[in-house]
Amino acid sequence: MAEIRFAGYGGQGIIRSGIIVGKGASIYDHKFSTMNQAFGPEARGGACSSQVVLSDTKVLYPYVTVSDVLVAMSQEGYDMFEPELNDKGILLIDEDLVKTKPPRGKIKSFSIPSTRLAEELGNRVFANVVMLGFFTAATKLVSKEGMEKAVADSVPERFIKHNLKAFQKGYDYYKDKL
Amino acid sequence: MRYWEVPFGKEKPKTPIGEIHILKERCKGCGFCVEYCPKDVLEMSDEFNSKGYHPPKIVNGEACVNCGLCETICPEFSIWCTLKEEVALEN
Amino acid sequence: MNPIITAFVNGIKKSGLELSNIVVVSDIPFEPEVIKEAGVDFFHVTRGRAIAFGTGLKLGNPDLKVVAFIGDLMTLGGNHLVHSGRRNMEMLVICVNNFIYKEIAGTPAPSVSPGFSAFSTFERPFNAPHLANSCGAVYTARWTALHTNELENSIANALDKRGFSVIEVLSPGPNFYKEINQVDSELLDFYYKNSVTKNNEDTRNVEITPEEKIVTGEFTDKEKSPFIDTYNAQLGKILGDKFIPLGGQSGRD
Amino acid sequence: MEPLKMIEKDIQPMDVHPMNDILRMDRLPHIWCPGCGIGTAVTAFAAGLDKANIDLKKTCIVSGIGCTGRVAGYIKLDSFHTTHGRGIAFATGIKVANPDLKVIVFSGDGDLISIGGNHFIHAARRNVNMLVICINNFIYAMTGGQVAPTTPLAAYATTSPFGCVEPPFNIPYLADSSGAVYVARWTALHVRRLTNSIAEALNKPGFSVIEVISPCAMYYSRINRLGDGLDMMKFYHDNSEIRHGEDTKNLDIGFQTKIIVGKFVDRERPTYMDSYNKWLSGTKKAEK
Amino acid sequence: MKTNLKAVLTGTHTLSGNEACIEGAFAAGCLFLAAYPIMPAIETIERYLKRSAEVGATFIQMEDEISALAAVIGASWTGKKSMTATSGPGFSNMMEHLGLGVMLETPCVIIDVQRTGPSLGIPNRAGQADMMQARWGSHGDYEVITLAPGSPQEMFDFTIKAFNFSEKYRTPVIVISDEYIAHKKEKVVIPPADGIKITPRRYFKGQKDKYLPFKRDKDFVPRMVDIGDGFKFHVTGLTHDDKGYPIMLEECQEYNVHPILWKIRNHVDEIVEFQETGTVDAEIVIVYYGATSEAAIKAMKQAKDMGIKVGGLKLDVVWPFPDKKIAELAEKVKAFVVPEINYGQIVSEVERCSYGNANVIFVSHGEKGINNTDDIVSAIKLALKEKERKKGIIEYRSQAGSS
Amino acid sequence: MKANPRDVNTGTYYMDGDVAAGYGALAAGCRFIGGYPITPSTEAAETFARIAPQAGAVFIQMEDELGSIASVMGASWSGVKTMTITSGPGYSLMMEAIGLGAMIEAPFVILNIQRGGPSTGVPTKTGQADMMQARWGSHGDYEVIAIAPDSPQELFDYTIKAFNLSEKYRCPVMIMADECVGHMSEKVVVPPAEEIEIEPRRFYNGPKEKYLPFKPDKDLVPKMVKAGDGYNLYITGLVHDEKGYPIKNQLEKGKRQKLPTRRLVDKIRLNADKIIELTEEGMDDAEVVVVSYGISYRVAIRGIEIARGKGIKVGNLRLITVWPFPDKKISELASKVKAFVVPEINYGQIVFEVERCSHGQANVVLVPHGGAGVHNPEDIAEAIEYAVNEKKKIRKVVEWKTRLEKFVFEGGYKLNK
Repeated sequence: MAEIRFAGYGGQGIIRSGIIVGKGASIYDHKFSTMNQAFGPEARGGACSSQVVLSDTKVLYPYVTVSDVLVAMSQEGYDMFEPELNDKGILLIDEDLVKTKPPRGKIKSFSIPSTRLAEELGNRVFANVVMLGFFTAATKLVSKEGMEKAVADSVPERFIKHNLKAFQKGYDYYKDKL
Repeated sequence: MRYWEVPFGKEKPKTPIGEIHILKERCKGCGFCVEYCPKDVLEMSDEFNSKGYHPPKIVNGEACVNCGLCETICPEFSIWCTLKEEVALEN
Repeated sequence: MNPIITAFVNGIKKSGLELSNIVVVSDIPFEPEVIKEAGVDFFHVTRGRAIAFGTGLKLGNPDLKVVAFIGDLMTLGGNHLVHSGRRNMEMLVICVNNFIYKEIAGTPAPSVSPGFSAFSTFERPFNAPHLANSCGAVYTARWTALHTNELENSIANALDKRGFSVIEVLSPGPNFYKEINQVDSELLDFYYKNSVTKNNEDTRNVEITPEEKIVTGEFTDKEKSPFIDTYNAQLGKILGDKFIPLGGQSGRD
Repeated sequence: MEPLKMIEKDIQPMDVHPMNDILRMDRLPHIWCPGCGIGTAVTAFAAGLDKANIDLKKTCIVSGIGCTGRVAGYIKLDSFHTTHGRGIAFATGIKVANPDLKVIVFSGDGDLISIGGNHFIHAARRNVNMLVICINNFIYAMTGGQVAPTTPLAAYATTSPFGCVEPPFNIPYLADSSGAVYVARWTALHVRRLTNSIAEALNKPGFSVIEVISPCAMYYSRINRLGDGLDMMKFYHDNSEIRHGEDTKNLDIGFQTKIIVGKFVDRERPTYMDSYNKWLSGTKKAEK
Repeated sequence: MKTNLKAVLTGTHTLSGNEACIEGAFAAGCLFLAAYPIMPAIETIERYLKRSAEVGATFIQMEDEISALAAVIGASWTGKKSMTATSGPGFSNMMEHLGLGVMLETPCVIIDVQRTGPSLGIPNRAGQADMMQARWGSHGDYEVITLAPGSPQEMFDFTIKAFNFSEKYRTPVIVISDEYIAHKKEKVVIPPADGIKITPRRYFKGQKDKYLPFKRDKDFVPRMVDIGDGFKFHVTGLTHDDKGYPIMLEECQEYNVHPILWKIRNHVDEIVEFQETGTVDAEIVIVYYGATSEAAIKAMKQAKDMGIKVGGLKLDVVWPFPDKKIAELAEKVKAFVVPEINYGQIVSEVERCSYGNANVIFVSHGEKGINNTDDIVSAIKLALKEKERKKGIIEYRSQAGSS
Repeated sequence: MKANPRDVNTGTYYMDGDVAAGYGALAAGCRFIGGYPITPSTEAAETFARIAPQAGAVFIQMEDELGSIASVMGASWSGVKTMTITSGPGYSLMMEAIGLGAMIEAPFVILNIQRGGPSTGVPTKTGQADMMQARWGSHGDYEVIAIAPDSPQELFDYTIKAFNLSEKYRCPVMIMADECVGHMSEKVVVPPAEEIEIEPRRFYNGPKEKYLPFKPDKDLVPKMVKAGDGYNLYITGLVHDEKGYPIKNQLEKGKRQKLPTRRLVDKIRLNADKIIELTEEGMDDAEVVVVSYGISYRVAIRGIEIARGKGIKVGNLRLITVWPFPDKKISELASKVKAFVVPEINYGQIVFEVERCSHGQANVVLVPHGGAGVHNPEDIAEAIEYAVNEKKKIRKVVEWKTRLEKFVFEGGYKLNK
């Protein structure tokens, strides 16, 4: 069982990321997952978060209490949700957008310039998919195949190629770095 | 002379020079100011603000004539100009 | 019986449509006997919602011919009227205008009892044909309840049209809480005598003012694709064979 | 849970924006997306208020729900953010109860014309003295891009996934035919003219309507693949034409067609309070 | 605070309930009415129009009830006491704005003249089936104050009370009458203006820049200012902080909405009003309100004549409900008899508050308008016969209807 | 009757509750939705708009909620299954028309994805404060059925059930989901059409001239026909007799006649046992029973786990149908247990019904939450612990002081410096 939190701004694909992870786990990895979202009235720029609970059995309580993984794509999101991160959890951040506090407990922290990488790929909207590739490689909670299928399944057909490329870029970034 | 207090041509026409102020943190990088500045004073920068947008930067500051279009067209209230000085036009 | 209803029943007969296909939605209660005689289906709904209710009937079964009677002259239901006009929802709206003319003419009355008008005494009412025309109605007309023959023809014509049609009928008396068969015959006579028929007049010029005679006539008569046609065409274009068009029996169980 | 930190935004000391007195700077940044024209319209409005030379103390602004519905919250007047579509009704109450006030309704197309359509046409009919600024971005943006009564035919929206099947409203025509005394339309690009128009309308007795065509960069233009806010602005630049006094029935807007802007109607009609007072004095005489 | 002398028709008059209601409103200082005409509340508008010129009050007939209440809330913020009058269907249309009134904490008064429902029902026949709607009709959590007058005189008195409550607690107050009282003409005594107690609006008197529209006093009621006084305040129907700025967080929802309930719940004892007759040694207590009062009082008399120990509890304020009083009585009496012109609304509240200590007998709808005295007497007899503690409401079904 | 394969998009999806409801509606045979966008329910409308045209169904976005619901009732009488989709404020606007629906006995479904209230409240976050409104929101006496699903899968399943119930009892059926469920994504299995049971409309089959639109069958529900089939219908929102004619005239003549509106409440009250659906667990030796519905049920599970960990015997009762309320069941439990704990995302609505039905035999503890979030399970656990230890009979609903309340009002929390 794992509890995952994505946090950032509206427009960064935070909720879509949650859906893709949930879908990868429950449809393609045949586990159980529940995805919840919280967003403000703004379409863009408001605080936004999504939470995924992964489990081998049916998820009853659908919320994150102590997160095992925190993916922060904004300073605000990091500040708000860092305290609820498990002492042994994993922290993933966009290094251009988040400045971290000194490490706490046995938290493993990884950073990636996901927005910048996405811009290199042509459009910043791929930032979340780059992050998802990074997430998949770093946490191994969901299989790479499952995630790729979920990504392909969640975006318009004409963008599948770009998204898979972005996913791979994030995945490779982790592998190359470590 | 009833029509002009000052003889015509004695006082040189003046042109205002403006100073642009940008609140980078408020900017959402829409690019309106850059596009519609009549004097091409502004350009988008490469730096990120904390929300991940690229705010504009001043590249041709001395060309600003304090027309205020950037101020009016900015949807974020994050840019405005003030009058720095007025200089006489060279012939 | 109320002359409007008589004209309506006769108008249907003139149009030659099948009675069972006609559904009347109204926010004024009709006498059951009238409906029985007319041989149509009748729904009496909450005030102002006749057009919206009719929209549902029409889209639920596009083969129906829907007629909406509005007793409150677009007060509560004004929004449904303008939007249905915009959509060009295929429907005939008979708008019973019950405002009290004398009061508009400037005689202040502290109380407007018993026939409370749909508007305050000092407010001018809508230029209903113009409003309907401007939001897209394909047919507009105005008659007084005493123009029985004209009204009958008008109703028959409007029932033949495909699209949103509005007929304003001036008839003092009925409003949402009074029975439609109560009519102030003296006022009705006054209306009739003070009216002048100008067919095809620009709807801008048919506002009812105290100074001028009431303009009656058929004002608008144009062709425009009705909602269901537009819907079928657009979705057919995009979806192709996958689309099951509305209308006929194809979409129904 | 840490108290406070999540709520208080750190407001940094800053230079003073020239509109500091008219805008609630403590609430910025606002909620609108990058490339949205509402902010531009608000700037024009603030400039117009300044220009109109009216008593700001006696001025209040009412908004409904939606993206544009948030405008009231950013303007430093007595400001009301009410329920969906009821801005005009709310404002009517204010104006009639205290005719000394200047009332402005600032809201969006869905709010004013769809759910509030009835109040719109009735307030125009009554000629209640107020200024209505209607931002038209062709879509419901706050709820995520649903079809609006202003969405052009065949344009896409989330609730018309196969193209819009309803012809849109021509807002100036609707306002005109219901009785508005001042009707104008500008795009978010025409900031100067919009400012002047707002200043003029604020001093006009009666029901005035100004429609502002504004880009919705996140929903309308994205669903219809029209680029970002800047591209929409460029489109306005190339495709809008100023025709003052044009007959309002010719002002339909199709999907990416020419937009006619200008001041179309400017006439005199007795306002609601005029008729009311006339009637009231008549009643008093009748009693004597 | 003194009332406008012209507004108070001091003296003894014969007025219908609707007319008395408007007189009460004028006496309370009401200066604005926005409404849409509907049976059987029309006479309120007519009376208002007739008297508005001399009182100096404003009236507007809106296009529907939705806008009527919106206009009333708007007008209230200009500093004028405002009201609207309607009946069932119109009241249903107002439900969204009842919520807005609560959220903006706007003092205003809604007169609901109940008719037979549901939907259009019977427009010229009494009903009491909007009672629960008054409490629960809008979405979200809120508390309202609802008064149920039982005669034209009470219509007058309670309307004044309603305005006072609304100013005191900054909340919409509902006066829920019905067609029977609205049209019944009776003697109404209007006291001199200085004999009428008026609660003034709670204005903020501090520095302009320190004003927060939703900062609460100790009793959780915030202070108001008028539009145009230069305070430049912002209010919103969204969940907001003291400044009136929206904040979409759980904490703010608690901070904002909970006190809106508390300001009523904490003052229930001050708000709740009822009239007790002979409850000291009663075995059976009739709980009644509004139009049923007449029949209930008659039935009480008849039963007493038969030697039954019967008392009466008339609810003047229906919401908040007098939980404590009912619970207290339940421990003493055998049963409650609740006559209502509906199929069971307030009776379920009585059932709730009696905690199984007393049986609850419900007398539903009579056939000709209001409840029948005979039915109530028979129900009292039934209550006496019933020795067992029954769980749930026992319904006394009128026998007369089957003829 | 089985579902039409054309309507059922069989497969396994990962979707949110709103979308599942859209799929469910089509699978149930819904042919018309009139709606108006409102957060957080729009996704359901969008879904239906996307999938409907391929099945011959239509979505129309009306000008407002008043129009939506009126059109839905019209469509219902034209012979098709219909639904509307809304949230709190829109739901309030529909109140007048719900009365009309009850009166003209039009079967239709309302999907209400509840959000934080009152008024505009918190549009993007959850609430459960429309529960009493569902029952009491319109004027006059009527009864409705309301269902509270707790997951996207249930939103699919119970949307179908809602349609079935509405056809069976010819009354408005409300699906009272909340934002949490509406925006929660989970695996949803859409079964093949032949596994979906559909209640057909109760059409009248007799001779035309003998048809009475409001003549009830044995179960008090009348049979329907379609408008436009030549029955010369007279349907009114006024109180009417079996023919559908307004009853006003007969009353004026002074005849003492029973009002036919009685049947509108009786048809639900007398069939309540057939309608009510509950799940219970751990009741055998329970000392305290947690009564919950919708998302609160899933939150309560964690609270119950914590309490059970402390050795407390807790039963779990979930109301799937909230209205009609299970009076008997609560009353029966009240005589066996010490107390009820009711967590709901409001400041007390259904808890008063529990209090009413417990007839003073068990204490009732409310764990409130104002909305815009869900309970902290610790609160529920503590409330359970308190309830089991409370010896006194308390003659009122005990409002449990939650951590959130303490934090906001006692913890020095300030929104404005």
